[in-house]
Amino acid sequence: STFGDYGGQYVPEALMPALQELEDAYERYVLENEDGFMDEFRERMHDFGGRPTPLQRADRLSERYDREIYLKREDLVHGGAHKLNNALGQVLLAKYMGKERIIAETGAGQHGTATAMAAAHLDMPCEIYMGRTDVNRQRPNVYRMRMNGAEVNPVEAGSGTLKEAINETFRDWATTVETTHYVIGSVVGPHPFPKLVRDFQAVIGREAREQIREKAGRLPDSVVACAGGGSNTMGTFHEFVPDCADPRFANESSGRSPRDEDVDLYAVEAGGSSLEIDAEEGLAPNSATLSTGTDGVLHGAMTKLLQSEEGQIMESHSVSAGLDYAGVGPELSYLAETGRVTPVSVDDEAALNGFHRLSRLEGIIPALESSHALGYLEESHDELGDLVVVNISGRGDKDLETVLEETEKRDLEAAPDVEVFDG
Amino acid sequence: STFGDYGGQYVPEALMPALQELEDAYERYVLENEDGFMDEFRERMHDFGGRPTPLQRADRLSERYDREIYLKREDLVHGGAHKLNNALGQVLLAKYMGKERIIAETGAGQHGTATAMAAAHLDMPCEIYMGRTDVNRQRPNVYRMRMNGAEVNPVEAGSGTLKEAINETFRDWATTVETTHYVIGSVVGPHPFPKLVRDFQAVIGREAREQIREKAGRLPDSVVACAGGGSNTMGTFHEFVPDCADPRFANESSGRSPRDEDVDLYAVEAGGSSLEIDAEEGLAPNSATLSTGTDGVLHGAMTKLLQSEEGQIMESHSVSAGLDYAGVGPELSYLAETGRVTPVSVDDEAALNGFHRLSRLEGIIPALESSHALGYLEESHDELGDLVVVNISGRGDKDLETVLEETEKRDLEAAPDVEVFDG
Amino acid sequence: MTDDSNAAPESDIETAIRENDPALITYITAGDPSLEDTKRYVEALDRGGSDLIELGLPFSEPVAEGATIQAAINRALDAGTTPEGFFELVDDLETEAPLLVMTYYNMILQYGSEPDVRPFVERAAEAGLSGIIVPDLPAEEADPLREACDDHGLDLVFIVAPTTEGERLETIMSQVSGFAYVQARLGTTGARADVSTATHESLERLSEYDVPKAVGFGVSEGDHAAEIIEAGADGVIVGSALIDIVAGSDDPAADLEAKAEELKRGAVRGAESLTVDAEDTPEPEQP
Amino acid sequence: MTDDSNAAPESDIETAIRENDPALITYITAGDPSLEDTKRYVEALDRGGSDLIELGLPFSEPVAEGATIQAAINRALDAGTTPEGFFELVDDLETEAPLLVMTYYNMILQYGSEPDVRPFVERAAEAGLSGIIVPDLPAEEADPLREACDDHGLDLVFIVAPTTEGERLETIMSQVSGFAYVQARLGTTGARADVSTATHESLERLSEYDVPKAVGFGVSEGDHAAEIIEAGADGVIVGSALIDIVAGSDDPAADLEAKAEELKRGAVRGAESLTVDAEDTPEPEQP
Repeated sequence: STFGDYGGQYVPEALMPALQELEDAYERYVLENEDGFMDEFRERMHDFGGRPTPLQRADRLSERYDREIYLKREDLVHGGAHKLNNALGQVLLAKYMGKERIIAETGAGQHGTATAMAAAHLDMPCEIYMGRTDVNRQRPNVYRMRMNGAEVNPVEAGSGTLKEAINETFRDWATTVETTHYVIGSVVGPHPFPKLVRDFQAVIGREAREQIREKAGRLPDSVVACAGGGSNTMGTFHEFVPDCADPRFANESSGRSPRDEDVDLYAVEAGGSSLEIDAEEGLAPNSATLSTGTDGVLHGAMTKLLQSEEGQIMESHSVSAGLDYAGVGPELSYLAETGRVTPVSVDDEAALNGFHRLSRLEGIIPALESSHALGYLEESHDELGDLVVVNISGRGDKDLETVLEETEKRDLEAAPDVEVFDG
Repeated sequence: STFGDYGGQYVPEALMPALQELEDAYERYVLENEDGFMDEFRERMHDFGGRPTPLQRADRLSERYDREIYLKREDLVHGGAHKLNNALGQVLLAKYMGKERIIAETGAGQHGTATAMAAAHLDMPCEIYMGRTDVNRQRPNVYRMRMNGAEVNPVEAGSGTLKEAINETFRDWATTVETTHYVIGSVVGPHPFPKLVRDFQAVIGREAREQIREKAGRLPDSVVACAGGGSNTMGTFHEFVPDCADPRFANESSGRSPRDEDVDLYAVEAGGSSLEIDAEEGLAPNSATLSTGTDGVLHGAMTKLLQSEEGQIMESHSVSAGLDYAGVGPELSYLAETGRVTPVSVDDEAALNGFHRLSRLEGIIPALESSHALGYLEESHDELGDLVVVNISGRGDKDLETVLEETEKRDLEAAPDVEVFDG
Repeated sequence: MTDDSNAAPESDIETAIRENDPALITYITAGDPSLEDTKRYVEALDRGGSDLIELGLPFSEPVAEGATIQAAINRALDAGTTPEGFFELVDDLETEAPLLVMTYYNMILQYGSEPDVRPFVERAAEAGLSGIIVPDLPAEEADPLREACDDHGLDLVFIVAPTTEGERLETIMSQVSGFAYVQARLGTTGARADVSTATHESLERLSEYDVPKAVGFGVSEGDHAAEIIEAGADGVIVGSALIDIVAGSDDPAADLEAKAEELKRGAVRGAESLTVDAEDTPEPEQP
Repeated sequence: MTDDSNAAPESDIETAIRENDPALITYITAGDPSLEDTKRYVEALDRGGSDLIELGLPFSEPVAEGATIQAAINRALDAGTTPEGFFELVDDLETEAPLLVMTYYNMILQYGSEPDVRPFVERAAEAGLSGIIVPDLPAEEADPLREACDDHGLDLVFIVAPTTEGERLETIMSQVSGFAYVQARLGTTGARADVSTATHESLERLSEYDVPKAVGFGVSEGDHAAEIIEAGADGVIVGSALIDIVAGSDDPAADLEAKAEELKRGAVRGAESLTVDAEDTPEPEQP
């Protein structure tokens, strides 16, 4: 397997040659910068994507928690989230590979919109699969994709959310694999996707590590990121993974030696309404896969899953559609299993409070995904040391309606009075 | 007056001392960087606001128009538009001045959201006035402001749009002027606002001028920006104004001498449905103030206006709420009158096509405001020379619903098939 | 004519205030709900004891007005009130009290074929108006209009706000023409339930200047008028309270006349109380 | 047992195909709409002439299936079908045709208390299953399951896709166990109106390998079966066309039996046509 016991390539035979082709392209273009691929990728992420993103000292959070809190501002990437880092990388790679068409799945719509933007930018035909339920509840993202010229294919099967959209995209790919590249949206799926996506996203942590050294003069005590599939998580963590005494990780990346500074890594999962699972109904009222899942195979990889004892994948839940996935990247499963990454979770309410707190205290409306990291910061800042980096993986404009609805149902400590919101 | 025949301070007596105080603060903090004000402003715009924004070569537009087209990406500023440049500057200035409260008007909501973000970031109580009609049609922006902790006060008077919101904010200010700063959202209003706002926005052109030199090795032949009140326009143009042979402008800025390279400046106004005016009804089916307006006094300044022969201000119109204003910044009136800036306009349809074209060709969904600049590029690129900079003043997420509605009504050359948009 | 108001002969307006001290200055918006009605209302106010009457010429962006006068202006504009109609109304009016026009600067600028203040002032003088008040024209921008007014014998009345202090106060007071319009409080026009402390402070600040002072913004009742006169003003200005009558009364003319009488009585009461105080105590104290 | 399928003794499955060439392999989803029904349907397919029957053990994420089988799987899951229920069904079944289980890898891994393939394979052998097909398990990941199958005498059937070429084809063909499941076209399972050219190309590519080849993905009619056999296959695999009957027929058992007969007849017709061709022309040409 790719990462300890995790990873692998559990896909239909028809896709195996494409994965081999992709692995070859990954090694040549991404790892070895053949034809200047990575140079072009970085230049486009700069000029088109708006990189580097700032690492901002959060003045009022720092005061609140009596320690230095820095925010990595991935909400400022073109499209409003870190998702473009990966989408642009993969669409560009597909172009280098001579592919003629792009497909992708999307749940909340963030990966779909990022892929549609990247495909428009690079002049590649693009189709996005999206569950019917998600199409109906994420209308603005559907519009954005269509405005960018992408086709959006609603998936009617099952509960009509991310899982079904992924299944359907695999089906398209199994049919069109010779001419089409499937832009997987997170560090999931069969090898080499988890590494490929991680490497495109690793710019987050690479920038943050340099920036915190410049601003604070040292590495942080902890890095906190939310985790659904885990692309912002791995993107943020990757460069920090070797920052520990354990030689297994110290040498993980190219040419690294053990480091003096220990950086703790916290992956904050969606605790939903409860960490308990309804095995009868096959429902997990959370998406805390690393915290509560068990090993299994889903969407091409061995990883931790929310599944029944018999192996059926559960319907997961989170107030944040972008975290609402029953699997997680295999590398995160490995890093959690080995103790390098600490999986934690906060519930919907803590995330909503995190959303409101950042909006009111710092003037940044975070994605509900990122709000989980902020919820954890509130609950457990005492354990995070004196210098903390939190990844704000995306902006929350897309979540306004959801947050309003969910806030109205609750008595939230950090929320404004939403009864007057209609003006 | 401040700019040739334009500008001045036509406000109630009660506000005059506040304007003098503001002028004093402007000179000390902004012009002379007292207490490191400008350093702090620039640092916050970097870390919080995401500056500098890229100047991106638009590959497919360059191909389409057979010349080099560069886009200044103000859509990537925190909040999604150039508006934060000014809002953060003024809220910070208010803090330096010891003010305790912020008020602002907003039309489409862009300035209101930017001010609310800045006020949250800098811990200042904030109230936003917004016309009832705008409140109802720009709900998401109302939510964003409230999420940032601002009060939103709907203004019931008149047609319930920007003009009424400005009137009402002046009324608040006339009451609370001793403790409150009014963050005017564009290069309009009484002196020193037009200069103050321009100087905060001038970072757009300052960056763009450096960036185009770096990327293209020379200054552009033309710079194109949309113009409503004119804050993105003046922000983009200001640094380029001296780039001409006319010594009146060559020495306009501090210590500048006449320059070798001539840069043409195009202010693209909203032509609406027609440039003709219905004097009977007091309606202008456009907002092309520079192109069709006459001199008069509105909201504190002598400038060009859409007004009846008797001096009543007209209801203006544009598909883009952010351009829908019967006045324009007095400095733009001056620059247009003197020929330094060429005022042009495109109609709603050209703007909608511009919106769709950039979305599909470049993977950037522009604000409907900015789409006017793109509409002009399409219509008149032959006159713009070989190297053109277009300011993308903001992103178009806020405009999706409007664009869909307006696209359904028309047969637009650049639009995707919107009948299938619901998925 | 009023280049130096302290030395120059008194204008109609100054005379009207000084001779009728305590003076009542009333305001209504012309054209609300029609110019014909306005004519009757102005005559009623005149009968009721107004010593000076301000007539509002409606402008679409009345930033200095509160909700009441905004609504009146909207009604007047909806009724099609134009500057020419306004002047024709003034042409027709024969009141004991001198008349002023209160309007925004753009209305003055746009009268005539080019943006220029002179055609308006000429027409105003021709119609028999005695002065002009422009709520959005501070002294710093007033030179062209002041010169035109001087040339045609009209007073240009300036507002003194609670925030007007120091050098600016000196400058404005040196240019007073007709009377100093003392803004009772920060904010916009509109009837209030009390007289603000800002009024007392402003009158205190102005006490050293020997010019007529009239207080407006928020005055709605006879008792307010009394209190303001007692505080040292030479006149009170009432607007929104009259607009409320125009908009809400079954017989506006009669009620306007009665209201003017109430206000005038209040003002006189305030003046008498001052006289009593002055008789009681050799050193009159400002309350 | 099938470490080297070319040398080792033939398995039940290989025998069933070779002896019945042209063989008919049928598929239905267990538990659709109930395990009791499945029992009757399997028996009908057996009676209708199936030479090998694949039973689908439903998994919630069937990425290799088209809409028809997805729906069948959902019905089966909604009916509460579990692996244990599945095995009990197999325990009960007595068919002439050997049975295979077709399921996804996670179902195999999770059977038993720890993620491990062996408990599933043991139970499958105990229930009398002859083999396993796993659509999401390529050869590269198959070692643990292949070893377990070998230990228990079960065939692990691999799919050969239109994209399977070169070294990978060699590797897979060297590991063929039971038969080579030739995927007729790219895409997912599901009845199609024609036989793709990819089928002909795949059979051509495989012609040098002396292993039983059965073609699936899109076969729905007797004529397809004929064409496929004529193209050189040893068997045809039909699934979605049968699911359509399960879902839509008034008497599924009878219709399934009839459909199996039609398909078998088609296959035989194809084989006969091949023989005729061979008699007519000394050098048989692949169509």
